[in-house]
Amino acid sequence: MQERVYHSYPDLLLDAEGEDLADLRTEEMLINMGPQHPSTHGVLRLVLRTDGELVLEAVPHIGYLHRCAEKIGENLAPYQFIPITDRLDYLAAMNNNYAFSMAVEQLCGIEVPERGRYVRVIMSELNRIASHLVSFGSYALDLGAFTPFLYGFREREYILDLFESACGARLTYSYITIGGPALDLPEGFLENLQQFLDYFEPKIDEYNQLLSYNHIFVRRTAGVGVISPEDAIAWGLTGPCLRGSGVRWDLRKCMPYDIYDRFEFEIPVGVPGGSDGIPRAVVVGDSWCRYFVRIAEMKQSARILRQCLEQIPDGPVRAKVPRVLKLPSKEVYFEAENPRGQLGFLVVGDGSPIPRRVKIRGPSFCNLSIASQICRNVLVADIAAIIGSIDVVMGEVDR
Amino acid sequence: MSEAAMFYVFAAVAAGGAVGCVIAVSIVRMALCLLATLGAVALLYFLLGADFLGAIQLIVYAGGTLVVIVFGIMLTSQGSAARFLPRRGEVVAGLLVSAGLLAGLTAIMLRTEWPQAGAASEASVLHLGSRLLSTYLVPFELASVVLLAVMVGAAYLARPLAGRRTGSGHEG
Amino acid sequence: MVAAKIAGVLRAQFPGLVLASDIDGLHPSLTLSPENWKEAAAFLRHDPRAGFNFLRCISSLDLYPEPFIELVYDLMALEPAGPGEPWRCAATVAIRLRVPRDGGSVPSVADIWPAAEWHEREAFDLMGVKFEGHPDHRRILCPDDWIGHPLRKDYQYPTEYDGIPAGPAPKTSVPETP
Amino acid sequence: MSTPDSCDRRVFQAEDRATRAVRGFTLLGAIFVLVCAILAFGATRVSGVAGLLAGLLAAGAGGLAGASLLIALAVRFREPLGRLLARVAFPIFMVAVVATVFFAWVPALLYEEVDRLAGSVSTASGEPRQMPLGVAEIRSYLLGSCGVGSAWVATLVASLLWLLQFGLVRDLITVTGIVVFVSLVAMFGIWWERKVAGRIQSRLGPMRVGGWHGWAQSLADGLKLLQKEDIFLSGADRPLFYLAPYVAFVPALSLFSVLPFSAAWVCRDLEIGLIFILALLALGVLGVLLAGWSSNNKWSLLGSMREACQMISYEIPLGFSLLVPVMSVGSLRLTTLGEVQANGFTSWVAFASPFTLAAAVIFFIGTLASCKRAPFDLPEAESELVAGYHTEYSGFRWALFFFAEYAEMFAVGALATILFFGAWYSPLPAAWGAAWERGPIWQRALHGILFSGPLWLIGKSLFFVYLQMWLRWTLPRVRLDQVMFACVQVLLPLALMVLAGNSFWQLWVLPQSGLARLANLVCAVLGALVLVAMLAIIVYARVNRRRLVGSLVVEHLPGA
Amino acid sequence: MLSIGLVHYLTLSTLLLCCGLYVMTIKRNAIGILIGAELVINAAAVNFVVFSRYGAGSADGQVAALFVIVLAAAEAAMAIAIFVNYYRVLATIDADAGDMLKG
Repeated sequence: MQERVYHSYPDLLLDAEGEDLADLRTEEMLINMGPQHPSTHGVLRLVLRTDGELVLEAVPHIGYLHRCAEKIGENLAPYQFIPITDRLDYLAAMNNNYAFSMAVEQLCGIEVPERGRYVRVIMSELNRIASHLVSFGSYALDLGAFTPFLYGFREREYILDLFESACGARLTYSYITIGGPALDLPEGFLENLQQFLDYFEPKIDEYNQLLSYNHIFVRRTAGVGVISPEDAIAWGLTGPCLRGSGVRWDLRKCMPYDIYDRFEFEIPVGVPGGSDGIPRAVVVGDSWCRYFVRIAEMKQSARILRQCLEQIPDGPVRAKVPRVLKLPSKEVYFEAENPRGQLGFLVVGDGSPIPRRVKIRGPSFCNLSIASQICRNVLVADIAAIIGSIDVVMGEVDR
Repeated sequence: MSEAAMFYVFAAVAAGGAVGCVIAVSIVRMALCLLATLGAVALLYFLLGADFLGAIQLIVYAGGTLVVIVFGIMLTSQGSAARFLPRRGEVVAGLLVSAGLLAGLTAIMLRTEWPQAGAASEASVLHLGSRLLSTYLVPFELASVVLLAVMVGAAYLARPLAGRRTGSGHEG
Repeated sequence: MVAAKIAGVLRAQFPGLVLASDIDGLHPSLTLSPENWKEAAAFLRHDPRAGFNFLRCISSLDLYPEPFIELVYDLMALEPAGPGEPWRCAATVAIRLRVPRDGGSVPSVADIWPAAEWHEREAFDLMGVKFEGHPDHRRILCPDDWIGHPLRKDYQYPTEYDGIPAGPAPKTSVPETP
Repeated sequence: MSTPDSCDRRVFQAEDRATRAVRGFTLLGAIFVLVCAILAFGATRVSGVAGLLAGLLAAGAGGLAGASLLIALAVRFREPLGRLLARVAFPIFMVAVVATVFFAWVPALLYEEVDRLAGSVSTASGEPRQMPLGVAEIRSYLLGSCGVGSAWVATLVASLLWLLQFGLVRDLITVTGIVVFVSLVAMFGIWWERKVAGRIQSRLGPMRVGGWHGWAQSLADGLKLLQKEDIFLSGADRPLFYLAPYVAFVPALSLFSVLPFSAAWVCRDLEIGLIFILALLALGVLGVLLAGWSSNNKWSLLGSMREACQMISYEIPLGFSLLVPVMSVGSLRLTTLGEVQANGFTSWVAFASPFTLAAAVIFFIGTLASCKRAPFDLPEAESELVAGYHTEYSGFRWALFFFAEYAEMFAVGALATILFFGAWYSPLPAAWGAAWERGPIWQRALHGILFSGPLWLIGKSLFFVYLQMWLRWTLPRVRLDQVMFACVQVLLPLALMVLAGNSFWQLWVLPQSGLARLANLVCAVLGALVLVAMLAIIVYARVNRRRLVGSLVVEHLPGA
Repeated sequence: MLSIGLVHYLTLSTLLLCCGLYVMTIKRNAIGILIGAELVINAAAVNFVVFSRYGAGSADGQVAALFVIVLAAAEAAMAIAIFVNYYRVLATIDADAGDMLKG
């Protein structure tokens, strides 16, 4: 009984013919959600056409954070563009550096020494955990649970300490540059990393007890904002949004780049409820799946990190790269698996040190494009749940 | 003597609320004035020794009915559609009728010889309850039936009209 | 050589469609003619021999001083490889279209790959390519009253916007690297 | 170019906030003094609720007047005042708490003394004497039979006692106590909530202001809020916008006027006290509704609509669950409802039968909704509606909403205690302390502390407040349709079943029967087990926090 | 004049009645009309209580006033439901707009 009514809540609003049964029958209202709103992370602006509490449609308006990153890329040498990539997805700056430098390395045919590759993987996986922690915490905040937010930031703090010990920065690192990381790892970094992993992995189960399997949380997210696998692929979703819809697609596994083929890890995907502890109300592709894929990915990242700790060799970290790097007049399109999806760089060289064109494919940009599709006939409260589960970073959407 | 003072204060509030309802243009302010009147009347009940009645007036009227009214206002009057100005003819007619009624009733009231203040009634809650369940049992039950009918009717009326669709949000 | 296979299929299907092909580069791509791009896109999306169901990105390149803007559609074909297995990438290919810089337009493929909707809006906003039949053909990143298309090589930097003065136009010289 | 300029002018060339605040608060104080005078005139010698309300408003206005004048001074000299606070205010704070606890209790004893005195005087002088006695009579009595030595002491005491025999004086004393107590409760509640939240989130919470664990944080916040600019929206409905906070605050304050803190300590012990409290709880909604409407802000409007839905629907199960103890005790008078639970833990109403226990749970859930506490804090859901109905409020008016919320939190906690959990009695059977009840005044004071009295009630109520905070910082927020579902399809039928079941219990299972006693015992043991389990969890978590929280946290964060 | 009698209360209730009547006549907002009706009902309830207080001295007047309050609440709920429906059909709450027979 409760199952049915809770789970198919739109029945309270729409009956079989899609007829409105909402008892809040005001005339339709246009509401500006954002650009300054607690639950539109950053400066996303949604124009909601609501009918009382019922949102008939939500139209996203972006561009409030547009900084012409691509135009800047056409005027800077790749070295100098690295700090700009920090500012794309500012929660996963390491991954951005990683993707861009790999694109340029492919273009110029630069070989990175072994240790450098491992350092890059360690950094990007750590940053993946940090980014997922932020999205976990802020998603809980969107749903009105304040405490997980601070837990997530507490854990992230240690990762930032690690990063700070490595490169001195806590948010925009510019640590991984073309030809490998700028510096070798400091003394005791790996020991601290070991200690952090030992501390962190039990925490994930704690999060599940606290939030993931919480009855209210499941009721708020399960069956809300469902994206079918076909839609997910057609709208070009990547990352947890794509995997949440049950598509087992992860560049690190399916088109392995760098040294990711050396690690073994699973690709967590959204699974229907009822099986192995997943709440029964869960539908593949709903907000809960997208959220839970992130939680599971943190475990996998921890696995990869442990393997890195075993395998990482000694030696130089950075390849010899000329100070003024002449880009050959070729073009390359490279995608890397970022916390929020596939971050792609199209770099076109013309023999000069300045690339002729740098095109950035931000995963959040593509993931957000489906928002207007799934924010229909939901309640105002669900908007926060859906947008939070898509987990956009506006720095990357607006570039 | 101070009871007189209390009466004048509360009565002034009640009358002020009523007059406010008359002169207020915004419907929400009318509701607020109604709140003032209801509260003052409840206080007058307390003054009259009808504590239970006063509390019930506060719960049912101020806490329930008035909230429903304000809710209805919010549902039905978006933006500036809340105010309609009456026509002059209506104003004149209404003034005539109600002023005439006021005059007539006052005249009658002043003519009549009313009994002076009798003994205070021993209207305890127990007393009220016993009366409700003995003498007034039939109207009591009838009232419950009426309430049931109202619930059903309100639920029936509040459902949307058949075939009405709001906006293009539903398509696709 | 996936790109070669696709090129063959396309040549067979649409004679005169494939203008050029760069098979063995870092970025294997086919250059198609914009005329019947719509049909070609539908073919690439739905035909079992191609089956490119995933549009990764639409990049727009300004070929200044040549009077062309090049659109690069990066396509990928995803297919499931059995339960519990990771999906496979059957093929990737990049499609190039050459559009005249001034007043050039291509048919929109937003109905074939919904992902193209925002990419095309971005290409229009920053590079000034028109897309016929686009469901919502507006600027996406710049304000609606913005003048010019910033990513063009000959873009004139504005000196003020809505009364807010902007600084001098940045110099586009080759800076020293650290 | 004009807009930013004018903005700058408005911001930078505005008059100094402090002077504005001083002027405003002095004016406010004057107004309050006026109101106080009028109402005090009205309140003389009117029995019943009307007199009570008038007296309440009078004393409230008086207190507010004093407060505003004080604040005006404080704002003027806030630097030295801040330093002073930081030094001596903690003792003042503790003294104030204790004083408030005994504020109306000691007077109650004094009243008894005075009445006894009057009786003895009348008996002494033969013919029955009418109150009020004159100062001279009391003085002579004191000098005579009480053996007070010096004459001027006798005069002093006599004149004080003479004051205490007037109802208005007693009302004023009590009501001032209530006002002080409510403001203390609100400030303490805000500070405590922040500490609780901090501990739950392995933080420390406020630590700076006032030295010991930032105890003066609320005072500082209050001072800050009081001197903040009172922003007014040009689009808002001015009178409603200004009125709404008071409409929300006054009922919350008036709640305490009928709330008994012990059998002796109740401002007005109404025959219909329970219904009166329900009425005041229901009145608070209108303030929220008006606030949301008059802000002319769509988020506020949505928030107040949610509030309306929620309150209207949750009052019903709330009322039903309140009827259960009323049915088993057979009275609406709060003191009567409390006094039946005098005989220790097992005599508490909640443990009388399974139905009363269920009613207590339903009541607690209903109060969560009616106080807008998480997980039912939809009207002010900050992640959906920016801040809900008080999005547009600032400074003092915003603070009023929070005073109202915390006062209501405490009030419903006290109500739950009085109705279900052995009102102002300790879990010990009252019989043990019966000997002290009639002893000299110090024994009575001790009895009041150990066996029955305000401290027990306040402690238990604070426990329920703590439960509310615990839930708030643990649970996510539910959705509107889920709130409605939980009320209409879960709580309401449950409450009805409990009501029916309890009536059958009253009719057939006589309270004397063995079955009733068994049920009583089982429920009491259940409650005791829950309490013990909580304590055990606390101790366990405290002991091996290194393992639970993780060594990194314990080393890095002192709060964990 | 300081002793409050029946007449004082009756004056008040008469005033309430006439104000309510006037509101009902001039307000075009349907809910305004409802508010006027509430005023009238209050006047009636006050009269009940006052007469029983000063007249018979029994509680019957209070019982009657209780019934009045209950019925007023029912009437208000019904009226609001009707007005919301009315507003849905006519997209206005102006009582003068409801002059057609088919909603």
